[in-house]
Order: sequence, then C-alpha cells, then structure tokens
Amino acid sequence: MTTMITTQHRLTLVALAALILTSLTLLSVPAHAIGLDYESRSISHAIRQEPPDLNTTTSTDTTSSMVLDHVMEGLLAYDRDNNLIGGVAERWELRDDGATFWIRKGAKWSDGSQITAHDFVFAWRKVLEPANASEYAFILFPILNAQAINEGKMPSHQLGVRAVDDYTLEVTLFQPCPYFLGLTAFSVLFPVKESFYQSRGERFAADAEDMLYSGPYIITEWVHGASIKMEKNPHYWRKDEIWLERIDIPYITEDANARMNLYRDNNIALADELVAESLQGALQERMQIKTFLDGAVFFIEFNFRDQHVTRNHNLRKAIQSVFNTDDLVYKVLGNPGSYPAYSLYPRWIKGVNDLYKREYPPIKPQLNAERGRQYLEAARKELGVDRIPPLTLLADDSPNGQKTAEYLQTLLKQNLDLDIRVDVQIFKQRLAKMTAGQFDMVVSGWGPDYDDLLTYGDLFLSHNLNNRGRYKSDEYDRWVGVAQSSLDTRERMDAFNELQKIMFRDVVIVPLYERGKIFVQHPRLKGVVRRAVGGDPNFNFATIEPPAGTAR
Amino acid sequence: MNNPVTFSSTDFEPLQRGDQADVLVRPSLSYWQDAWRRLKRNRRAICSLYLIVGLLVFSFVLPLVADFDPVSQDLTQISQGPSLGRKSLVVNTTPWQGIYADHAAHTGPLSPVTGLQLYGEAHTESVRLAWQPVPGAVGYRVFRHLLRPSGPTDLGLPLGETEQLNQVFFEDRLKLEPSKYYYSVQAYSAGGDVSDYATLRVTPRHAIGVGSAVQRGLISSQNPETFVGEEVELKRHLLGTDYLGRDMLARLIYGGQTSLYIGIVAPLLFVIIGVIYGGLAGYLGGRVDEVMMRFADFVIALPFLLFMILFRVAMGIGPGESGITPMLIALVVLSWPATARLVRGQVLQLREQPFVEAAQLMGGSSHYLIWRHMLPNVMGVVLVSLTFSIPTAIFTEAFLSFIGMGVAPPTPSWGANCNEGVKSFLSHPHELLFPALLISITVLAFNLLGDGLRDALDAKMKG
Amino acid sequence: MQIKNLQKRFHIGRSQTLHAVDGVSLDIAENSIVGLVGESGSGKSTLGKTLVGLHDKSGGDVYYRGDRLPDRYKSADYRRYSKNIQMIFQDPYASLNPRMTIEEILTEPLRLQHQGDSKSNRELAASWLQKVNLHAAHLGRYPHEFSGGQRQRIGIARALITEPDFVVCDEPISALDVSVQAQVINLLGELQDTMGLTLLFIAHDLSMVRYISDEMVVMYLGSVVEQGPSDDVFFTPKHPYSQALTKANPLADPKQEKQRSHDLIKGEVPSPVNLPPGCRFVGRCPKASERCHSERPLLQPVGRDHLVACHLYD
Amino acid sequence: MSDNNIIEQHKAPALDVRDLQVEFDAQGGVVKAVRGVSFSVNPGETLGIVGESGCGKSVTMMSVMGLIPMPPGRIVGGSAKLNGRELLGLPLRELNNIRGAEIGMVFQDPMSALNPTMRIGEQIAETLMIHRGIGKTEALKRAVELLERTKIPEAAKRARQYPFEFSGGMLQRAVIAMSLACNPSVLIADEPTTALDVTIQNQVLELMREIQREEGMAIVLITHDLGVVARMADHVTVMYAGQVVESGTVDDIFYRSAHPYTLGLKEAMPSAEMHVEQKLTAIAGSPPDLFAPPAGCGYCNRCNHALNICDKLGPELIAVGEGHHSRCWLQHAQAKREVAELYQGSKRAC
Amino acid sequence: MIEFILKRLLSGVITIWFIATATFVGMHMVPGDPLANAKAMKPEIRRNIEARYGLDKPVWHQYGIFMGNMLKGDFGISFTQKNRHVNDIIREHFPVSALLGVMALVIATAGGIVWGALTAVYRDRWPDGVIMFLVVIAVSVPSFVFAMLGQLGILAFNDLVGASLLPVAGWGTFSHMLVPALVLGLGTMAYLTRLMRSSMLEVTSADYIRTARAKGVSPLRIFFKHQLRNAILPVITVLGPSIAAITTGGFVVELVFAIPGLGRYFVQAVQQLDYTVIMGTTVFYGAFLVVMVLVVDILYGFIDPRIRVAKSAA
Repeated sequence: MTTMITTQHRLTLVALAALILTSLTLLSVPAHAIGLDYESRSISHAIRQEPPDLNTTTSTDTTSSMVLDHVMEGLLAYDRDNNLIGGVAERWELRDDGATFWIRKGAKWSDGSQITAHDFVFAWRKVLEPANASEYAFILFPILNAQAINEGKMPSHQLGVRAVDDYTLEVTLFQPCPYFLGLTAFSVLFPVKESFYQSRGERFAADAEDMLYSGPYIITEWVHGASIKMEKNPHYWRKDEIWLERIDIPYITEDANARMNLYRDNNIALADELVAESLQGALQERMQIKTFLDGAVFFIEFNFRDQHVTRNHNLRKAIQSVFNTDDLVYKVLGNPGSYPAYSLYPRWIKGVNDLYKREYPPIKPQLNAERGRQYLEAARKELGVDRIPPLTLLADDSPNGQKTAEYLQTLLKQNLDLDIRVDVQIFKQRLAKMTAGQFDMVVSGWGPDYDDLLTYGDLFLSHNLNNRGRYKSDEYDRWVGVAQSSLDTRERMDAFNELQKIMFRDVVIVPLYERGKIFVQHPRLKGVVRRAVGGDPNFNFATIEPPAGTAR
Repeated sequence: MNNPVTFSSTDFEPLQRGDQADVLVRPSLSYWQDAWRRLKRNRRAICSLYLIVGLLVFSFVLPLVADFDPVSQDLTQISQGPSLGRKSLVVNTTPWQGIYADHAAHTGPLSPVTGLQLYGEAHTESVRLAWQPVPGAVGYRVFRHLLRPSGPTDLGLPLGETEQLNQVFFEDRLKLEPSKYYYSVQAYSAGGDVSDYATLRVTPRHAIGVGSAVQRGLISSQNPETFVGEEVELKRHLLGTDYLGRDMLARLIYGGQTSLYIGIVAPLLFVIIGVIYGGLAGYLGGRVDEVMMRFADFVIALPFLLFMILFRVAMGIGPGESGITPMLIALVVLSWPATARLVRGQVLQLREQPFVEAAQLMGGSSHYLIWRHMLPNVMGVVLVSLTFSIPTAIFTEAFLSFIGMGVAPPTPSWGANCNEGVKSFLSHPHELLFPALLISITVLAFNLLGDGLRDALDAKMKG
Repeated sequence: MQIKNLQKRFHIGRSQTLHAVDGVSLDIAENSIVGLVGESGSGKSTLGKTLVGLHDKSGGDVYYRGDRLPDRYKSADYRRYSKNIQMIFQDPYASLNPRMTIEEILTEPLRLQHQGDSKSNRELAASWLQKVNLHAAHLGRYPHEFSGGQRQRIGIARALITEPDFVVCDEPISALDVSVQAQVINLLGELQDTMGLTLLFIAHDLSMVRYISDEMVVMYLGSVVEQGPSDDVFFTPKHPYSQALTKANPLADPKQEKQRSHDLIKGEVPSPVNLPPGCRFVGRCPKASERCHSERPLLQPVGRDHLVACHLYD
Repeated sequence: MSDNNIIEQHKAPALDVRDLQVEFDAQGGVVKAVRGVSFSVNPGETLGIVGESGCGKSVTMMSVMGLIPMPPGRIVGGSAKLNGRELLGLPLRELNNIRGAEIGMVFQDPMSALNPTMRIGEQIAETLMIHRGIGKTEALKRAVELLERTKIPEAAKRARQYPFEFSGGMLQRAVIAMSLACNPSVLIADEPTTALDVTIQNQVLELMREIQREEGMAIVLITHDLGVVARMADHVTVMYAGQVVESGTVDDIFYRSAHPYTLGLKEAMPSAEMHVEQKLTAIAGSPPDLFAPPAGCGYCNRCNHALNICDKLGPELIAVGEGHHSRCWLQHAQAKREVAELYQGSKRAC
Repeated sequence: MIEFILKRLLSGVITIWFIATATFVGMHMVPGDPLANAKAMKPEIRRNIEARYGLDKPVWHQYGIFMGNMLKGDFGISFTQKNRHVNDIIREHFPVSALLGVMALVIATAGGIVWGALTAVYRDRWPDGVIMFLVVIAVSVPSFVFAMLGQLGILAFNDLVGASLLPVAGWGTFSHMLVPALVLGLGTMAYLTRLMRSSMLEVTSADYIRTARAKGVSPLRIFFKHQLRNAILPVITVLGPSIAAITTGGFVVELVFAIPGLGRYFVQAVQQLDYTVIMGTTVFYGAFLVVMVLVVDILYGFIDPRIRVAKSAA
C-alpha cells in the first residue's frame, strides 16, 4: 500500500542514519591501555580482584600483598633472585633470643620524612592490638609477649620491640626463630608512621591519599574495583635502581579468558593465572607460555575426629593405594605447570645444599587396587561394619576443587566400591565446615605464610588451628618442636623429613598437586620476579627492552 | 429488465421449506478443541510442541530405554569432540624407569642438546623422550608445541624440568591428543644459561592403558597383557566427552532432567500458588485483597536475582544433595506474585461477568464460582503465562549454575554444563555449544509455543 | 414483589458516594410486566441487580410475596430465592460461560438447586432448547457457536428452567440487531403468558418497553420520576423528563418524525455523585422553578395508577 | 465554462458511488463484503444507509474514503466520484488532500475515535493545519470556534482537555467539529449516535441537521436505526449481505417498500398500537456468511415470500417507481403476475 | 499528585523495610562463617573481629543495630574489604552498574521501539520476519553466551580493522561500555521489540488512527504523532522493572567484561559471605527498584494524560 511504503522508507532512513552515527561515534573513540611502552617506561597489568585491604597491619591476601610489595618496603626485602637483602634496614643481626636492625639513613617515606625505628614499633604493636583485629597477628608471636598482647592480657607497649633510637630497632624473641629475618620482608611487619596513621583514622589505607609509601612506587590513583595506577616513588632510597616509571593496573578481572583476551589485544603486558583451555590459541599465536609454582600444595585431608570412619588407618591406606595422582594432574586437571604432589613440601624448597626433594625424596605410593581392597577389608573388620558408610567429601566450588571431588568420587566407587557424597560449597562455607569437622575427607590446599619449610611442616601439629582434621600424633608434635627451635639447618631438615615420612605412613593427607600459575608475558618485558611468599608478581626490578630497531 | 435468462414456470412458485428452527452446520468444538485447532494451524507452535515433546523424551524417556551413564569417567577420552567411535591402541602403563647418564661438570657456554629421540612408541598415554647429556647442564627443560618452534622463545608449552641432575629423559603425559607435537629440550646451567634447543616431531597414537581397558571391559581380564599392541574400539561418545571423559550425551540427557525439571516444575508450582493466592485475593476483594496484594508487591519488589542467589545459598546444600530443591524453593518463593497478580486481575474482571453473576444468582457458592466459572476462564491466560515462565525458569537455573550458585556438582544441568564448558570454550567448543544449544532450543520452543498459545487462546477470547 | 425506599450506594474513593439507586419504591403485581426505562446512569440496571441480590442493599426493604429479602445475600439465600427470582442479562456474549456446553449451562441451575438427576435434567434442558426454538441436538455445543439472538434465547432458557415466577430482564435486547430483537421479545411474551411470569423488563428503548409491558417506570438518576400504565406514560407523559424521552424516541415513520417538534433538553445526565438537593432533573429541566432546586418532589398520582414526581403537578 | 456546465455541476451528486465491490482476504478464502453497491447523494441532502451489523454498510463508506486496510482488503471494482472526481485509486497524497477537507467523517464510538493522548483542540486544529496550511496558534483559535459552533460550553477550556475528560455526547460534538473544520461538501456519519443515549442522540442529530442547513453539505448517514433514518434522511439505501436491496426516497422506503427485508425490519419493530399479545413479525435465521455468498438471493433463506428462483439466482435491482429500486424477484414482471396477491396480502399498512 | 507521590513513598518505605528484613533473615540463614579464611584464626583474634562487626551480640540485637544504622543510611563496614564502608562501595560501584544499565536500557528502548515499529510497519513481510526471528534468537540465548560472543566479537572486530578500537574488557570510556551495554540490553531489547510490535499493531487498528486518516493526516504524521506515542505507553510501563532487572542483572556482563559494577561485587560478596555488603546491596537495590518504578509511574503520568489527570484528581 502506498501509504505505508512512504513510512517505511523514511523509517529505514532514520534507522540507517542512527546506525551510521553510532558507528562514527564508535570509531572516534581514542585508544586505551597499552601493554607496555618503552618510551614512558610503563606497563599495564591485570589483577584478579580489587585489593581488599592495603592496610599493612591487617592485610592478609595475596592481591593486596602484590600491590603492597610495590609500594612498601620492610626492614628486609627480596632481590631479583628472591634472596633477602637489606630494605629499610641497612644491617641486621639475628640471635637466639632476639635481633637488632640498623635502619638506613636516607630510607624515606613518600612525604620525604625519614623512616625510623619508631615506625616499626608502632606498626607491630598495632598489628597485635586486639581492637585492630589483625588475622595475621600470629606471625609476630615469636616476639616476646606478642601472644599475650594479642589476647588482651597485656598492654601493647610491653611488646618485645624497642626503638633504641631513630635508627636502631631492638627485637626480643620469646624462643629462637630461625626464619625471623624472612618475616621482616612480609607486609604485616612493614612500618607505619604513627602521625600519619592517626591523621587518617578509620580511613587509613582506604584510598591512595590515605597511604604513606615506603617502597619503590606510590599509588597515584585508585579507582575501586576498576584500576590502580602506580608511579615511581621519588623518595625511595634506591630509586635509581628502579627502571619502570609506571605500573598501571587498568583491569581487575577474575575471568582468565578476559585476561588472555586483554593480552592478545596488547592491553596488558602480563596475563597471569591463565587456564589450560586458553593455551591452544596462545600456542597457535606462538606466544611464549611460562609457568611458575606458587607454593600452594593441594591435598586430601582426613577427619580424625571420633565417629568418623576416616580415623581408621586401613581405610585411609586403602584410599592412598588406589589414588592415582598422575591421572588427576595430567589427565583430569591437565594444567601445565602444575605437578603431581607426593609430599606436602613443594618441589622448589631448598634443603641443606640442594633442592629438598633431591636430598629427601618423598615416598611415592605404589598404586595397587588389589592392596587397596585388602586394606579396605581390614578396615571393615576393624570398624565392624559390612559396608563402609558413605563418606562425605568436602570441596569448594573452584574448578579444580570440583573436578578433583568428582574424579575422586568415581575413582573410589570403581576401585573400592566406596560411596562418596560430594559436598561442594563456596570457599567460606567449605572452611566453616572444615572447622566444624563436618566432613570425612576434604579437598584442601595450603600456601606458605613465610619463607621457611616450617610454614608447611607445622600444619598438622596437634594444636595448630589449621589442622582442621584434628590429626594428633605426639611423634609429629615432637619433630615439629625440633624444627621450630633448632638453628641447625641439617637437624631441621632431618626433622622435616621425619614429618614427611609420618604424613605418608599415617596417611594424614593424600597429596594431590602443586599448583602452578600459567602466564604469558610480553617478550620485551624482563626482570619480572615471581614469588611463592608474599606478593606476586613483582615488577620492582622489571625493565622493558627497546622495540626492535630502536637504538638505546 | 434485460435479463438473458429465461425462466421456467416453476421459478416463480413459492419456495417450499421445512423446519424453520435454527440449525448449526459447523462441527461442534469446545474452547480447548478450538484453541487446539488454531494452534495446530500455527506451524511454528506445533514444531515447538514437537520439539518440547522431543526434549522431554530426550531427557526422561531415553534414559529408560537405553543405558546412559553420566557419571562414569573415561580418562582416555577427555574433552573429545563428537565422534562415531575411535580406535585405540592397548598399551602398558608401567612406570618408566628412565634413562640416566653421568652428570658431567663443565664451565663455559652450554653446547646444544643433541640426540633427542623417542623412546618406544609415542601414544596418548605417554610420550617418552631421551637425549644426550649436555656437559655442565644441571637440568633440562622440556617443551611441547603445536607448531614448529621458530626460536628459543617459541618452544610452546613448558612441560617441566628434569628432577635429577643425571636425568636425560622425560615422560610427557599431560593431556596428550593424537595429533602432531613438536617437543623441544633445552639444557640449563647452574648460572641460569640455557643451551640451544633440540626439536623432535612426534605424532602420538591414541592409546588406552591395559588396566583401563580391562576396567572398561574392552579386553578380557584374562591375560590382558596379551592384548598389548592390539587396537580396540573405544566406547562411543556421539556428542563427545567432557573434562572428566564423561559422555556428553548422557550428561546432557541427565542435565536436561534437572533443567527441565526445574524449568517446568518450578513454574508449575508457583503458577499454582499464584492462581490460588490471586484467585483468593481477587474473589475475596476488599481489605483482604489489599493486604494480600500488598504482600505480593513486597515480594515482587525484592531484587529477584540477588534474592535468588541469597536464598539459594541460604538454603544450603548438604553433602550428596543435588541442590535442585533449594533452587526450586527459591524460584517458587520469589516468582509466585506475578501469576497471583495476573490471576487476581482476571478474577476481578470475571467477577463482574454476567455469567458469573448468573451462577451466583443460582446459588453457586464462592468455591463453586471460583472453580467452575472463574478458574476455567483464567486457565488460558495462566497457561500462556506458564509457558512463558518456563523459559525464564530455565534461564534462571542456567544463570545460577553458570555463576556457580546452581545445582551442586556432579549433578548435571544444562546451566552447569555451560558453566563447565565455558572454561574450555576456545579449545573444546562442543562442551559449551551443546548445552547452550539445548537451552536455546528449549527456550525458543517454549517461547514460540507461548506465542502460538496466546494467539490461539486470545483469538478465542475475542471471538 | 414490593420495593420500599430501596437504596444502593457505591463508595468511590474515600469521600465520595455514588447514589445509584436512591429511594425507589415500587410494587410489582404478580403476572405483570413492568418496564423500567431510563438513560445510562439512571440506575435501572443497578436496581435490577439489587432486587435479585447481586448487589447488597444499602437501605430500604424488598418483600417477595411478603417475605423480606436479605440485605446481603449469602449463597444459601441465592439458592433459596433463585428458584423464584431470576435474571436475564444484557450481554448475550458475556452471560454464558464460554467454557461450558449448553447442556452444562442449562442444567447448572438445576444442579445448584439439587433438582433431578443428570438424565432428567438433560431431558429438561433439551425440552427448553426446543421451547426457545433451538435444536435439542445442540446441547453439546458451546456458546461461541451461536449467534447473539440464539445465545440470548439460551440465556432465557437458563433463567426460566427452574420455573421462577419473577424475572428481571436487564436490557435483554439492546445488544441485538433489530431483526432478531423481535425473536427474543416474542419468546419472552410467549413464555410470560404460558408460565404466568412476572417480569421486570429493563430497557432504554421506549417503544419496545411500551409494547411489552403493562406498566412503565421511568427512572432518572437513581429515582423514579414517573410510573403508570405503559400507554399512559408513553403517550401522555407528565414528567418533563419522560416527555423529553418520548420526544427523543425515534419513530420509524418519516412523516411523524418530520412533523414532531424536536425540542431538545439541555445537557447530559450528570454523574450520580454529588446529587443536587432538589429535583434530580432540575439541571436539564426546561420548566424548572426555584422550588425544584431546593425541594425534592415526591411521587404523586396524576391519574389512575399514574404517578409522577414533579412539582408541576402539586 | 458555459452556463450549461455550471448547471450540470449543480445538479451533479456530491458523492456518486457506482457498482463498488470490495473483498477481504480471509484465512482460506475471500470474503466478498461489498458486492456491487451503488448510490449517490446530492448536495444539501441526506442519504440514509440502513442495514444490520455485517451487511457491508460501513465497509462501503470506508472503501470510498480509502480507509479499509489493504491488505487484506481489496477494492475489486466500481467507482466513487466526489463532485465528479474519482476517489478510488487516487494516490495517497491527493486522497489526503480530499479527506478531511472535502469529505468529513464521524464515527460510531466517539470515545475511541479520538486520540487519547492529544488534546481535543489539537486534534481539531490538526485538520486545519493540514488542509488550510495555517499555523498552530491560528488553528487552535479556529478549533475553539468550531467547538463553540457545535455548542460545547466553555469551548476554550474544553479545547485544552483530553478526550477522556469529555462525555460521550461532547465527544461526538467534538468529532463533528473536527469533521466540519474545512467545510466539507460531504459528511459521512457512520452510526454517529448508536453509542449515545436518546436525549443526546437527539441533540447530536439536531446539530447535524442544523449544520447541514447552514453549510448545504451532503450527509451520508449510516445507521441500523430506522427511526433515525426516518427523521434525518431524504433518500434511503437498504443494504443486506453486501448488496443494496432497496433504495429510494425516505417515503418510498417507509410507505412503499418493495423488498421483504425492508418490510421485515419494519415489522420487527412494534408499532404504536401493538401490544404484547400481538406478536411481532420476527425475521428468522441470520444473514448469510459472505465467505461463501449464496448463489441466489442473500435473503432467500429468511424470506417468507421466497420463490424457487430466489434460491438459484440473485435478482437485479428492479425499478419499482421513479428513483425507487428493489432487488427482489417479487418485483419481476413474471412474479408480480403470479404472487402479487400473496405479497400484497401480507403487507401491512404503515 | 503530591498526595499520590507521598502515598507511594510511604509504601516504598514499608517495602524497603520488608526487603531489609527479608535480607537480614536470609543472610542469617546462610550457613557458613563470614570470618572464615584460608588460615585459621586464633579464638582471641576471632573475638576481636567479631566484636568489630558486632557479631558477638544476639541476633535480634544485631537486627536492631542493622535497622538503626540503616535508618541513618549506614550499612557498616565490609567484611572482606576491611577499611571500606559498604556505603563507599555502593557509591563507587553502583554508578558503574547504573551507567551501564542506563546505556543498556537506552539501547534496548531505542532499539525496541525502532525495531518494534519497523516490524509493525512491515507486518508479515520479510523485514518483520527477519527482525522477529532475531528477537526470538535474542530471547533464547543465555546472556552468558552473548557476553562471551560479544568479547570474541570485539577481538574479531579489532583484528578486522587492524587496530584495537574496542576494548576487550575494563571500564572508563564510552567505548568500554558499548558492547557490554549492547549485550546487557539485548534481552530487554528483544522483549521491548515484541511489546512494541503488538502495541503498534493494536494501535494501528485503533479507531483514532482511522479518524486521523479520515481527516487526511499524512502517514508519517500519523505514525509519529498518533501511533508512536500511544504505542509507546505500554512499553513505558515495563521500563521501571526493566531498569531494575538490567541494573541488577548485569553480573555476567560485569564478570566477563571486567566492569567494576555493583552486581559483580554482590556475587563476590555472596561467595565470600560478606554480610554487610550483601545486606547493603540488596537493600539498596530494593530501594532503587522501588524508586525506579515510582519514577516510571510518574513519568508515565506525564506522558499519558489519562493517568495524570486522574492522579491529580485523586
């Protein structure tokens, strides 16, 4: 009909015009983040989540740690090979009963003032104050009176830390602490300037301007949930050694595919924590794929509480006998960079002279379904049941947790005819259930708190709160005691080996895998340091190579 | 009149007619019959109906007639694409003792890796590599690539490093597929120097370990070793497998049970609740109606997805439970007011209809009026709204499962299948494609059916 | 049927009251047909519905054969009275449940009255279908298969199947085409005659009301302005409003039409909310006096059985 | 232009419709809604088109105005001349210059005939702005005048109101005001008073008459109410099943009607003398389905006087008097001879 | 009008109270421990933290505090972001969701109206078929699939133009919003298209359109002046709930495109059992929804004179 045709034509024109307009607007939009730029010495990076807490006295998580390690420096610091070097402290001395740190004159806050011993005293007391509610306060417990202060039984000024003068910090330890120096590089022990802290009150570290920086970089802009911009700290004592002028974090995303896409589109210089599934494309594009073990070890933990059949040694043995770690890691999880674990200790841990695993190799369980069934038979007899009641396998809803649980469920059914009830919960509920003991087995993991094997070794100490399965063995406790207090490396390593053996013998855990992070990094970005303890990755020593064909 | 017709004499006789009573000639059809007839003329709606029946058969009947196992894992076939069947080589999976050579100290630059060779046959259970030791090397790094490496930064996937100083072999077992690989080996020294790499092209054959083969019943358990080296036909996975080597088809069938169950039962329940609630409110009217509807408004005002997540988490899932019930409850608790409103509005209208008044006049009780006169007339609208609620419910399930707040693994549901598949979308698109497709088809079918129903029932309402 | 000062008010909003029926008194003699006329908004339908109990009464009394009908009906009341008092509805399309067959519709009153078994009811329904000139074979059909006139006949059958003696016909023909109106009217007349029914025939078509009814009642804004024998009211209306109505009533006769004067009454029916204190018609009345504004006229005789509410006849 | 011509023009009908045929595509076939309808109306005169619902009277006028939706509608043949100018097949642009300007139209339900979201004044002004090319302020002023002319009190205030604030009678006046905005030569009123009460109907009809007297336009009044026709029309066309069954002056139709249907319609209404004891003559049955029009006369199966031929062959319009035509075999010369008595016998004097 | 708004505001307040209470109850039904962390806490430390969040008090007491604080507009401190107030979190992240939502809604509404109008104009011809087919696809594909396809689409687009014109993820500029908003608005657009189509078709056959044509109004003017406005009215009524659905339903898009919106925060908060953030967010969104529906109602009143006048009269 004629009437309508006119209408249609006009409408179509309008629609077309709108389309063209939109496209024009779209094309005129300026470009955005660039992965790295040699000229301005800047890089862009994406992190998984908004740093939850940049207050060093309360912060616990790795994301915050990553940021803090760039903008803060403690008494000691790590160099590009992950060795401890002087940070704010110029010299130090560790004794059985304490330590002394001599603070570097010229180590300054970002406001230009000198960092003093008082700043450490204030910070450490703050960490321990009950009202501060710091979860990591326990890290300081080797210091005299720390525990009592944190429990509110003693005022904080009785802490065994004293500023002899502005430049000398005196620490009194309550028992020998061989790894104390390592702790001083950890964010909880970073300094806080009291006057600044007081001036900010509750808002301390809530925003970029509510922070005072002691490290190589300062945060210039922090848009919550969206981006963080860091620039070189002009007051940093070693600023000449810092090459990168700017670290931009314009993206915060949990989605590994998004990170990969950002990298592909040259929006970020390093795409971290990728998933195996996105690697095929990366290989096709000839990206250089790297991996890095982040120190987290995953394992199945058993419940040793009364009423739980998993108390039975033979039942655990049976499970150990049929569990094929290699299949899980290589076929099911299939993440390059992750390795089957045979021990709670990661493979990169140093022993006396060489890698620990070479000096004290872990025992690899012999896979034998027949033996497993025999163990099970024995267990049934001991428990006096015809059939083992269904076991509850707790796991969290992370991809690996789920896969492991589902794999294990079928595996145990097929090999031992054990019924497994999988209980998948969000992370916090998994932890709550673990603490409450509502599980028979749990897929769990452990990451190091500090750079010493003890962070792994004391996990199943009978009174360790993280020993959520309530495993209790005097023998184990005894060996932990040795490892805690001895200052002799060989003796400690021997003790850790005993622990390793007990864990296998008693089947305290069934080790699953050591987690590796997969990442791609711009080929011209060098000197990125990866760390298992503390913040990761670290760009403090990073440099950018000039683009091909550019003269230096 | 210039009429060319010639008339016969009888033409102008009076017409004789019989019974004058009104006679209906058209065949009799009830409301539903008529609606059905209209619906049948709507080809899209009918196709959708067949599709829905097909999906129901797929999910609920298929598992009855044939054995689909959504649980059993086939680790030899992980994330395999759709296929009609694969052949596989039976191999021994006994651990490899490996090749060791004396560690030779050496300073200065490392010489290139030489003698990289395959040890035994390459197959998907393991690829065994060995090479000549490089003096001064403290270890070797092994890489695997899909393309021929173009330089030292393009060696591909880092598979690992050797563990012992004297180890000059590597066994790759990481998700091997029967396709072409380029293995590269690089030596490194204590100082961190790296040598030139050596590359070897390997195409592994698809293989299955003796143990698994016996377990899957592919070979006899009597003297299984004799089958080593022979080819067997693997279990067929028409739609491929997922990340645990579970049959996608079975997962989809059982996933459909969950999705369709929630998608159909939840709307059914909340529509029933809504009909009762709305019917009651509308019929009772006045203050009661006001209070009841205000409460419904409250529930409507709850941010749906947020509360859905909250309720779903709040109701929790115990060990071994599927999580279907909490989701069902959450859906029902939050969704009934829409139907209640709709039905109330209809009932308010119907209450004024003369036929209801007539029945009231004849002494029909409230109960009678609601059940005999109002509800049957509301049913059309309710049916349409039910049909449109189903896609929403299916989406909600999928969405919640997708963000990990849905059914608990290992319970399959299409949403959960998507959630699993989305992670490997780029490498194994079929794991996302099939469940997403099924969701889309289901939703599409219900939407089109809803459209058709609405047209069919609407036309009737006007006529 | 005796109606005394019947009131029906609707509350709209918080402070407003709609006086739909405002003090109507009427005696309906047995075996007679009373026609009720008036324009839309006059309250004639509301009156009808209030009589049968579909609306609660706000005031006044209604006696049926000396028995006072309840103000608010419960379903038992309906069951008791509907045997005797029935209603035929205006809209033939909306008054039959589209989901029920004709048989179900026709036997529903019997079922609700617990009369007869299903077989006898079915036979009765079939015989009634024939009475209203429809085929008994159509029992299994659905309402939508019938034309408007046919449906209205079914509606009549339903109302009469329990053999009531008082039937309110609420504009039974206004939705029908002229050619089928006659079918319905004839049927009603016939049935009234054979069954000895008393009919309250509500309509706005004056000629038809005059034709069918013995007595005619004219309502305006909720109250009766004139009543009397049909021919008297139709041919010699006393009330200015009745006069206006009859004048405006178009006649299918060009000569008469063209001869007639078409004096118009002004304006339109005001809303029954906020009624004037005096005569309801005062706003539109060409003969309104001062008194009409303040004092409400009462019905008074102006002839044999002929009552009018107008100060002109005081 | 010669004098002769002027006279020709003066005599020429304002609207002349010849043999109009309209079809609608329906599911599975074609509905022949209008089957060769002809009529004309002279300036200053009123033509009444009478028929029951579905007889095609509205479709006829809609087709003339180009208002039936196409598809599914289709004008198959015929012509419609407005002051000698063919309307059918006119391009939309030209048609739009005529609609509202030379032909005004009034519809049955004034409530739905006005845009609920536009002010009354604007809607009237719109016509003026389109056809007279005047500005909005001027048009609104004229709109108020038009409202005053249609006897709407407080016209200036009313013009700013929306349709829902008007009563039915007021709305119909507004619609009339709108249709008269450009002084059309033909006003088509499609059941203008069906939705109104009798007193209001009276007012509206009187208003139309008055304006017709002043403007001298032709009115086509479509209605099913014989009373309204009797009152308003000079000529009457009776339609049944998509055809004109009888046409003539109002007196021809009412006093000398020559078609059983017209008669039936009249007899279905009670006369002044009749009372309930005397039965009305009802027309049995219902009109034929135009989906498949009968081969013979459309009224045949309801007609009490049907002949054998009626069932086989549809009659032509037969002149029964000057300007009086009837589409009935009874008027055929042959039939007249044979059944005239029977027919005359049943005929009641009016 | 003011009375109407006040009334609605009051009921809005009650609604928000209901939401707050429901959230509180729901929250306390959630099993698990909001303070649990990968590293176990010593009981003393735990007590310190519980005291900080008031978790040491009985539930009803906590409810009282929560309600009291809510009245003051204070939702407390986040459990996971220890030095951030929930108010700050909402203030910082809601605008992002809102901006994205508004953009999506603008796209959806504009698209829905244009496409819906087009389909109605081209009814039953190929553009109608094509658009309606796309609409059906759009409502049948889960949003997460669209989000992923959107991201892949960006990559493909950037590859195609050889420059990184559209960002793959992130937030900040207009170009960051474009694809996410499109993905987010797609479902609503499809819904609105359907609504608009049926609304247009209904309006097209409306009597007043016929009137407009009868008075010679050109098709274009009819379309814009008469059809569009009336057809848009029913579309507007669903905008209120749509705004809420879009702004609260943006999780997936926010997750996939790394947009710092509140939706993403909420999901995280639930996963981490961040009580205060969960309660703050749901209450805030509930209030937002209530306000949006009110705003749309008022807006609707301005567009539809029938409502406007009725409201001011009430």
